[in-house]
Amino acid sequence: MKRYDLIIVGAGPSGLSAAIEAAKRGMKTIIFDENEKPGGQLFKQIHKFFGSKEHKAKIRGFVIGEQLLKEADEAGVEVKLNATVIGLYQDKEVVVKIGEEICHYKGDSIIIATGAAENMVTFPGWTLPGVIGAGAAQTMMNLHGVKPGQKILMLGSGNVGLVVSFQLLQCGCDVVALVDAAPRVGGYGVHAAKVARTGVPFYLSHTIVKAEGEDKVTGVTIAEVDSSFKFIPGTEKHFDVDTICLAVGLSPMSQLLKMAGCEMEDNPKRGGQVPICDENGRTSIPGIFVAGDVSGIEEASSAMIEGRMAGITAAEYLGYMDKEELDKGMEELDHALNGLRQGMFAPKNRGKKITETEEGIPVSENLLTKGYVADDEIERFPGVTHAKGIHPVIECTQNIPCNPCQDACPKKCISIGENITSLPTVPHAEDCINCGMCVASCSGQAIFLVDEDCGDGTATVTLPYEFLPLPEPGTKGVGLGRSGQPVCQAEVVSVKSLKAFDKTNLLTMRVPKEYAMKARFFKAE
Amino acid sequence: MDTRIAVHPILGETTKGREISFTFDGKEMTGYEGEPIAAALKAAGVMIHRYTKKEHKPRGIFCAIGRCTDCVMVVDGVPNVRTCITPLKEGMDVRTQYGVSAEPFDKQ
Amino acid sequence: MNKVNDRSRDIGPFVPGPDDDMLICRCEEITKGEIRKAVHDGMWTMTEIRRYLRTGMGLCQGQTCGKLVKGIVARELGVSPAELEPATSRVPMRPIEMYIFANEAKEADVHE
Amino acid sequence: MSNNAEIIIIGGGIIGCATAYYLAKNGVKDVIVLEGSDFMGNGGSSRNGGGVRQSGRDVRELPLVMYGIKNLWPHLSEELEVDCEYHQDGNLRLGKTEAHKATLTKLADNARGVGLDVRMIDGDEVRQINPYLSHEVTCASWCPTDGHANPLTTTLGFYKMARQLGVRFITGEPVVSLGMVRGKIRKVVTPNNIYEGEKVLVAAGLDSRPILTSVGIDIPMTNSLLEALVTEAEPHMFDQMLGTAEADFYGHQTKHGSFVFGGSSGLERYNKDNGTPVTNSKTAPCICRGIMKYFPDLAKAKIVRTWAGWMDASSDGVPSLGKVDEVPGLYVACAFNGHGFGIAPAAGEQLAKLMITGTTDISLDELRYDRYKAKI
Repeated sequence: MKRYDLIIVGAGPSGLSAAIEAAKRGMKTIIFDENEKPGGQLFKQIHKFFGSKEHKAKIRGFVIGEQLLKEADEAGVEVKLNATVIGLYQDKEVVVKIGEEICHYKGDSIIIATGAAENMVTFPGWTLPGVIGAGAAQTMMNLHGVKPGQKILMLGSGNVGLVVSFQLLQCGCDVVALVDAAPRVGGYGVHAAKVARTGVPFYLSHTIVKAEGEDKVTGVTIAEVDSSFKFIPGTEKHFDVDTICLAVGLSPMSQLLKMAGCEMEDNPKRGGQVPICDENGRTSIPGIFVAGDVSGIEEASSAMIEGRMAGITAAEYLGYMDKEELDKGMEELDHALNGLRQGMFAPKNRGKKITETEEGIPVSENLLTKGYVADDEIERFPGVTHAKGIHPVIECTQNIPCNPCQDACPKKCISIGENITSLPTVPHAEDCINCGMCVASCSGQAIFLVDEDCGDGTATVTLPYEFLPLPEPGTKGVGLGRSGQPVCQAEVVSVKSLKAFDKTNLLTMRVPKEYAMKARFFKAE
Repeated sequence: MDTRIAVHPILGETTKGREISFTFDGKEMTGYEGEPIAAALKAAGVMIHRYTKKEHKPRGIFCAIGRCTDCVMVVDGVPNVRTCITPLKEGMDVRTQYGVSAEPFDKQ
Repeated sequence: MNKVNDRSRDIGPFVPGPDDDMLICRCEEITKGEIRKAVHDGMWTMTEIRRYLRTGMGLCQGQTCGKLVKGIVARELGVSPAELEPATSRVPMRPIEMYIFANEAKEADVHE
Repeated sequence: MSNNAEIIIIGGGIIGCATAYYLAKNGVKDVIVLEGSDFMGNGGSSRNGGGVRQSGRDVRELPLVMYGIKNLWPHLSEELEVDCEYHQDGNLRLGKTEAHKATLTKLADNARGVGLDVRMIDGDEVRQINPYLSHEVTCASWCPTDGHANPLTTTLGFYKMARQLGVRFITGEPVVSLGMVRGKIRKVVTPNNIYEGEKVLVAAGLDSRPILTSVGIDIPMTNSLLEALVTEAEPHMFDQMLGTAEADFYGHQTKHGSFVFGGSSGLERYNKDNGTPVTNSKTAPCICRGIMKYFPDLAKAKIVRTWAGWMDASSDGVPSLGKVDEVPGLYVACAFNGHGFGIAPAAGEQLAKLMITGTTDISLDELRYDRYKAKI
């Protein structure tokens, strides 16, 4: 039987990362993935990632995927696509469907990196054509270039719901509402804010009453729910939609591990049925390891680190690395992983209501319930500064592990400091040279360059703009507030699209000066 | 209804295989070679892929990654083909699936 | 270690619910009411529910409804869903045509 | 709750559940059924191919299964209030060679001797009955009163009804040993509990052997890890139950439309398990190749699930069923040799009758637990 030092199932961020580490240590490594393209979910992630440099922050997901693939290729990893692992048998035998054959492989070690599957939620009409998973929407628009629908309602305000809503807007769909039964937005505030400012209304403490339509979705009714998630009569709202998108969480796809006989547990903190494993990814069966979402739902950035951990652990298991080197590697990776697991959204804070930032600033309640920071809340955050001339206004209001902005500014105007989750401050706002690097570097699209007073009663606001068509200078329109509501007249002054901005265009609009701190999006008339 | 994304602000121009023709319930349609059958149908505005066996209810794309199997159709005479992960080929005969057959229920 | 489970324990009577006709298993078209009723018929494990009703035995093999069914069964039994073991995972992980399953590659048998 | 009952049944498979049901139906409701695993009907009862057939069986067990097919199976769905999916559309036991023909002819002749309607037919007649069968098939035995049913709903149906009638079922209670008190069976010991009963039935499949050994009874049995698989639902093709002369392939199309097939790789005696019945990577492909030889049309049908189950095999291929004379109060029902499903309702009904009245309608003498003799 064909034998490998290491067989990895799943060529997503964790699988590829594991393969790179293992192959670098000389292990004969093969990855199987059932998809036509490698990279797992990375290739559907078109937004810039959070984190620090080590976590590939501010690089778009699909680009990270390409980088990992290149690294894996250089390290000598064999990546087999369209290769469906149909079974994991005793003695680490992997049976794979490749083309019209099934092939038997033996692995001296195995890493399962199969990722996660979407959760579902039921409501009358949930089986109608037009009700789709958020993953389905991403697959259709970002992989196959087809819009999932025209008028769409999104259920779920976690990062997936928020990110996919934004992606839907980017490909030209109309997102009529973002709905969540929870009373607070589940995902990053900055993701919510960039959706809200385009005019998408948020309905927290709401859920779907029913999907309407005979043969396909033609509408949806939502209603408010009380604290025990029961509908409140009289609060129904109807929307004409052709598509309802469900983003209600993920569950580890751990069936192969169960099949192999690994000890499993149902761990709600890790998203469901997961193998019992240590932090290196060792399961109860020696030589079978796990990495990524299959062992607990987290972000792709964490999955990559976990993959590296499992990769070196497998290398040590088979004697390609000594214990000391493993410990050293683990220590570094542990540090990186811990960096990501800090802040308000850290796994340890899941389900907790946080009322203050690490700096002791009350969090924006409006952000949590409506998706945007209210005008009367914004000034209390340290990145929101005022200075003469053009200067950055950083509307980053939650402690998340992300710091590219502080390195982006060539003039060192912006500071986050040692603690990666600290809110950015702008100690040297007056040094701003209007280069726009900070705006383009912010994965949360939360940085604006504002000239509060141009001297003629107007102000200019430069904002990140990732939509088509790009408005021409001189285009007249309205400035939308953080809520997405029109607040003033606006005219496009310039649109900058530099290579260094990596597809985040910088749109500068002129608004009446009293709206300098209010207008945050431009809509052509 | 323009369902295909011609140019994407981040991904740029969508690259596709060559344009080919196939049939859906006998009707001539076009799509791009190699894209999932479901994508071609979606672009053509087809939402209903099948009607269920027990309740005869319509179903369409749900997961789009080959897991849920809701999008199955009869393709070249073979029932239960997951159209979201099966590449489109020239001349394919794609049919709405009724239960496990391409014959509407009243003819089964 | 198996857990002693006395199937005569009183879980209360079956009370029809307003959403009993909600479809849960999309492949096999099994409703919430059928699942709840099965629990009262003595099907207290995911394995028994699956064997009794066919939930999760369709083309998708329970990948869509598994968690939903578990939640319904747990609620009916008055336990946490985490206490219920999911039904066994079986080969093949994805449906596979018989002629392909039958076609074992020679190439992979070559010793290297 | 008390751990005492009039009757304790060890094994929550179809035999244990059916016996419990017929006991309760006949007024004996003070019964406890102990199941070792976490699931009811978790052994062969849920893993077999669903055959409800008489043809192909040893004449010693034929009267019992014929009795069941005549008297119990036809109204079992109504009785258990589940759809047992019972189909009585005949069984084709297929042959491809002269040797197969000889085997089948002998089986058929013997069966006719005890009154079963079964006859040999040629390949053409086989294909008149089932036009999908390939030309490799040259002969078959044909028994029109055979059929198939759904083992899952039938087994769980017996459990459900018995439970409804007041039988107590406890899962996760693997029996470690039995104990006698004053010359009679009395105690049933599990890792955490001791149960006591006037009468005890051991119907625990392969596990019956170590349990019985604790009171000095040894039934020679061995195990074999058999495998089966099921396809997606397909348009309706045929209703017969199928088997082969070599017993290396069997199956049917279910009401759901899927095909359930079992088969053999030749390695089942030697395949290992990990404490649970696990499938072997070589078996399913072999079963698929086997199926396609019989049914070329099924080549594109998709397999959605494979599974394995232990068979409790005895040296002469028929079960041990009835009273254990040397241990008063003890009864056995085991070693059904992979075809216990079809016979289960009759076995359960007659065991219940035996335990209540001391007699049976069908003689179980040929199935005594102590019949095993050396060959010379």
